[in-house]
Amino acid sequence: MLPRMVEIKEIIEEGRDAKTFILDAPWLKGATPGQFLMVWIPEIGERPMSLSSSTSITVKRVGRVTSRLHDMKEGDFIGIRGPYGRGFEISDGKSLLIAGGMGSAPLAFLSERVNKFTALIGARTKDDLVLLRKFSKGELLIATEDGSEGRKGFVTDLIDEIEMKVYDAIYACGPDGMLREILDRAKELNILHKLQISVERYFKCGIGVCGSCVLDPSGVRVCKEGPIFRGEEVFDSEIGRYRRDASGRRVKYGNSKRI
Amino acid sequence: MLPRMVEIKEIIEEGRDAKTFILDAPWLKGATPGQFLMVWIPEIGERPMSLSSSTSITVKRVGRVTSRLHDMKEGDFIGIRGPYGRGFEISDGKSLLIAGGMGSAPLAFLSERVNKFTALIGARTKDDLVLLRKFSKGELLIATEDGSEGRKGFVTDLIDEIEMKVYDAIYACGPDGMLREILDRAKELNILHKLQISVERYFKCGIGVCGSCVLDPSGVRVCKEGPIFRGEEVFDSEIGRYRRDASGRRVKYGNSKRI
Amino acid sequence: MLEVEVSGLKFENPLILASGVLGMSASSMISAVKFGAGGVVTKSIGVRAREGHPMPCVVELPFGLINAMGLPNPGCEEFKEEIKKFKENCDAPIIASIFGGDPSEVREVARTLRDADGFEINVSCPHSDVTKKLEDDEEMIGDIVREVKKAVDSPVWVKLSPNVSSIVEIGLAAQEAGADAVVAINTLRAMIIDVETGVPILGNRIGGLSGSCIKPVAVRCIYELYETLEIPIIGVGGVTSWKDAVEMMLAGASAIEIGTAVMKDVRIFEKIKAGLKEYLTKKNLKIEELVGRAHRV
Amino acid sequence: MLEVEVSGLKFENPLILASGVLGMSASSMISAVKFGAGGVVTKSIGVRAREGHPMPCVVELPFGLINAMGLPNPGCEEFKEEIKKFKENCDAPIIASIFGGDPSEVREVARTLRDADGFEINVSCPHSDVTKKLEDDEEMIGDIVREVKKAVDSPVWVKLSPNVSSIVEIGLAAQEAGADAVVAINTLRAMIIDVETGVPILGNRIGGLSGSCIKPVAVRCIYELYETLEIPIIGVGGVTSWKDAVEMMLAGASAIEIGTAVMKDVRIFEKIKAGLKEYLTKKNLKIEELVGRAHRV
Ligand SMILES: Cc1cc2nc3c(=O)[nH]c(=O)nc-3n(C[C@H](O)[C@H](O)[C@H](O)COP(=O)(O)OP(=O)(O)OC[C@H]3O[C@@H](n4cnc5c(N)ncnc54)[C@H](O)[C@@H]3O)c2cc1C
Ligand SMILES: Cc1cc2nc3c(=O)[nH]c(=O)nc-3n(C[C@H](O)[C@H](O)[C@H](O)COP(=O)(O)OP(=O)(O)OC[C@H]3O[C@@H](n4cnc5c(N)ncnc54)[C@H](O)[C@@H]3O)c2cc1C
Ligand SMILES: Cc1cc2nc3c(=O)[nH]c(=O)nc-3n(C[C@H](O)[C@H](O)[C@H](O)COP(=O)(O)O)c2cc1C
Ligand SMILES: Cc1cc2nc3c(=O)[nH]c(=O)nc-3n(C[C@H](O)[C@H](O)[C@H](O)COP(=O)(O)O)c2cc1C
Ligand code: FES
Ligand code: FES
Repeated sequence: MLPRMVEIKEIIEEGRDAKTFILDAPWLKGATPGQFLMVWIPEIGERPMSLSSSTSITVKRVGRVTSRLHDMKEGDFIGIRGPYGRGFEISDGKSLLIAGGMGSAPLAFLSERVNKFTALIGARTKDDLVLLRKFSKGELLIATEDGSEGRKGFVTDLIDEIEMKVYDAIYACGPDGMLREILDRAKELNILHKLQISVERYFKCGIGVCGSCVLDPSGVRVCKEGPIFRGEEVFDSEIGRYRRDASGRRVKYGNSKRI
Repeated sequence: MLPRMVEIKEIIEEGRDAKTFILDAPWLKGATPGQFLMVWIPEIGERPMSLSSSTSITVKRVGRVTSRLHDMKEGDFIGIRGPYGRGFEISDGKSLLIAGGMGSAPLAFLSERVNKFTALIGARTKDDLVLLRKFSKGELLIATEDGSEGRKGFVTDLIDEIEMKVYDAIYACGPDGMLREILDRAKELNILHKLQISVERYFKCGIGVCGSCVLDPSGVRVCKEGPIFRGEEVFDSEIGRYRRDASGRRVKYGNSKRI
Repeated sequence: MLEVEVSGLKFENPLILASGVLGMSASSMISAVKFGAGGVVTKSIGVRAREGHPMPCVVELPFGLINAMGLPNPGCEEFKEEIKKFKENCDAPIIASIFGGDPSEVREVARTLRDADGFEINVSCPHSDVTKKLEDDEEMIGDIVREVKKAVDSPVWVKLSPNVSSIVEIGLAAQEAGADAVVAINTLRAMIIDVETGVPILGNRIGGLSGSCIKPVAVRCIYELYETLEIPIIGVGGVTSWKDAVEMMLAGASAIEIGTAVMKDVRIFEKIKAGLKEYLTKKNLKIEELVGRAHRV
Repeated sequence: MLEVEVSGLKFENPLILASGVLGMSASSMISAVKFGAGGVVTKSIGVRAREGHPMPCVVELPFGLINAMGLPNPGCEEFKEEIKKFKENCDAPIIASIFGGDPSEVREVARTLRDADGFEINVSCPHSDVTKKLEDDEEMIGDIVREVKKAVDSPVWVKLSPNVSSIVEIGLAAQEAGADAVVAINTLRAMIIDVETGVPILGNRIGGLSGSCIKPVAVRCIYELYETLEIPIIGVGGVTSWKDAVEMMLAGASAIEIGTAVMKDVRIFEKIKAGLKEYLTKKNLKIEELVGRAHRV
């Protein structure tokens, strides 16, 4: 699939550093929550972005390409290819959604499709909370690291306020450390099979050919077999221990910025 | 389409120099009478051949490739691509079929599909008459140049024995000279639109790219827009005047052997 | 709005019938113009009649075609008539594609066909012994161009092979020798073997790959040539839609030749013209503004 | 029944993961073997870590792929670990693809990665400045091969570019310098421009074309090499089915590498193995009897 130029129909400011871009791309209607687009700004670059609804992405300004995207206006065009990857498997029962930082994006899309849910949403500070409005039809718990909104602490601390075991499905997206903690907790409770997590790695091709996003030790491609994985598929993986940078070098978790 | 290797299921001797090869190629069932195959004998060559039924060709031994084909046995394999070209438009009414020499091949296939027909079949001599059995369900008139069977003379002489005008459709296949005479007669009777003729030219590609089979002056490709043409489409054409050889040189009619 | 001028020749639109596709007779070239071509290139013509390679001479693939026609042609003396007939019936420019084993042969063909509006020297057919050995012989190509330039007044184009280490260097050699334009690209040297029999399918074994699958290579060649050459570039290779034509012009082509796509649909010229017009209108651009536009960014 | 030996290396089957496709880590190469590959070639590794070209670095076409990864790799020191990990987990041969700007660089990489079972010298990536200038430099290729041969005991293959005037001459140069096999082909130099914006899509503008559309070019290269070379040829380029693998072996390949087709389906190795077995059984042939069979007719 070639990148296809689409118009930015609407831009919504989300807190301090994030924006939602609503795209004129009706053919994305069939996308599944958890799938992603490769977003191209001609002459600038291309980056992977989760769908935050069937026709939008929600992007945090972190570097060259996302900054340029933030400078764009309604009516401007960007190139997209996708939707790519395996999305979430949607549960009929009670769902638990756990998002850290920009992890809210794919879960916001998911929230449109699940029936009853509790959402645990965390961010560094109040201004970093994005897409909260999308979680209001369910039960919503918030945590911020500086306590500026909701409970002070990490999103994973909110887990203590609920009973993980009662949920039929658990969906999580966020930094590697958060995902590792959730994997460990699910393992303890013997509910790894109920857990689906959205994984981020360095994507170059987005279509399963370059090997840049592969997880150790199973060798699965996050862009192709993921980005959504079942807990038991990745419990033993590198997640939360290390990741690879653009050159393929291993970077220990903690040294790398959240992506 | 790549050439596809097919088994020769059965070989039927037809008179002196011709054989019918029944091919194990069920996917040809949808072919229309008048369409042709490109027949490949590996390491020997490839030649165009009309379908003489939906799964057979009837071939006269004239040169290198056809001789080699005649040497083949049941159970041997040849390569085919096709069916190619525009076939006959089938009429519901009364049909007149006129074949000279190997022109019987496509008309034999056609005879399976028309309701009521009269067939005028001509050849040099009795032993060159092929596929007569296929015309027996209609009215059959025969001419041979040496008078060894039927009326002595050319197939076109048989036209005097019938009334061309009463037929709803006239189908002809044979040497250029015969086709020209039929074109002229149809023109005189103002029934060119009822006439469909099968044209032979030097085919190299068979798929409309090389230009080797093109008719003057309209520029139509015999392999693609033909080999079946309506009388009015080709009345003004080179047919019966000249044709082109393998190098594209014009060869006056009469100098060229029948193909 | 689609008129272009290339090396002094005016075309009603930039879409030209490529050499070797239907160009064996005046009638087929006239019909290409009737279906919208802005000009035509003839089949490649040599001094003597040639039957070409044994059949099969084409293999159709899902994304293109491999051909090994082997430069069949009736020879320049006989072909003179076709050019005459074309010019009696058609105003669009006719470019004679010419080839030969050495400069004097090519000159003879050019002189015989001097009624043509221009010449395209074929030094790039990848499955003919005559042209194959020329494709990266800069000196010989230079000599041929100079000889032909001396023999005729009309513009001389050189058709380049992609089967070389540097198409730019060959293009430069043509330009230095006085060529008025280069044409890129001829087919990619290719082959196909039947797995049932183990036999190479084409009569000549080796052939040339054309059609949509070679477009990315053609675009690259045009882009590279445009970076260095001063003479115009005519783009060819895998054009099947107006988008392809636009892409090649953005890469640097002043006009476009279309070959394989004509096989499926002779009306391709009309279709691409319509698409081109719509594109230019929407983008509010003149056609010449397209040429090489991708180099500006 | 599918075992082959190439340059002294034994493969359980002739299907090898091509360089640059998933070969960035031990885990992905182990998974290729799990899905049926008879061996693997690593991503091309250089002396230092490289991030590669800016994104977009791939464009997917209906019949293939254009990539401009730009040889991203963690550098040979770090990559040593991946080879070690592979060998701890897997018996299939692992070939280290190595590159560098001059003979001493390539030698250093080879020496660092000496745990590999063999080496594939990449002198043919068409969109990297480092390798692009080597592709038709027979002398330099000879020097690199000699240096690497001196540095390691395991077999040394040279991966050839199709973007040259004569792949056979480059192959001969490699053979004369002592290469144990050649690998043909790397990608075709190619490009694609977005018509809406007029911008070349790939971050590096120029990339390499792979996938089914290049198979006819690969088969031709293998066929030509087989006519002249004495060392074995490993075929690569557009293999997506057992028929393609058979075709390449008939043309002269002793083993097959598969790249782009792995993208859509990692299980491709198993599928092709099954087809190959069925073919050999039906034709009552041993696998080594396929190699070069098309030259006998
Ligand atoms: C599957 C997936 C879904 C994502 N969804 C979202 C989303 O919905 N919203 C959002 O804001 N961000 C999302 N990201 C992260 C987003 O891709 C990065 O923030 C973005 O690439 C940064 O690009 P930049 O040019 O602005 O920054 P740069 O200055 O280039 O890089 C800053 C950091 O971003 C990360 N990054 C850069 N390039 C890539 C790449 N090609 N692949 C992965 N990470 C990269 C690295 O950690 C890097 O250190 C997602 C990433 C992945 C893999
Ligand atoms: C559309 C079409 C349908 C045909 N159907 C039949 C058929 O049903 N039965 C049949 O016996 N014959 C048919 N022919 C004619 C048949 O193709 C030739 O008899 C055959 O090509 C001779 O090949 P050869 O190698 O045996 O002879 P050669 O020695 O190669 O040539 C002998 C003569 O055959 C003709 N010929 C050779 N090659 C070709 C070619 N590629 N295209 C056209 N003519 C050629 C020429 O007139 C040549 O002089 C058909 C031809 C065409 C164009
Ligand atoms: C059947 C066929 C015959 C050709 N004959 C010639 C020829 O005689 N001279 C020439 O310069 N190019 C010849 N070509 C090459 C085309 O002119 C063109 O360069 C090439 O096919 C790529 O363009 P396309 O993809 O639009 O076909 C031929 C191509 C085909 C398919
Ligand atoms: C994404 C991608 C990356 C590649 N990287 C390399 C590489 O690092 N070194 C190399 O020698 N070839 C590389 N290649 C070329 C392949 O190894 C192979 O030669 C080519 O793609 C043709 O085979 P295929 O059609 O099966 O992919 C790469 C190809 C692709 C598609
Ligand atoms: S990003 Fe290339 S394989 Fe996943
Ligand atoms: S045989 Fe080639 S165009 Fe008809």
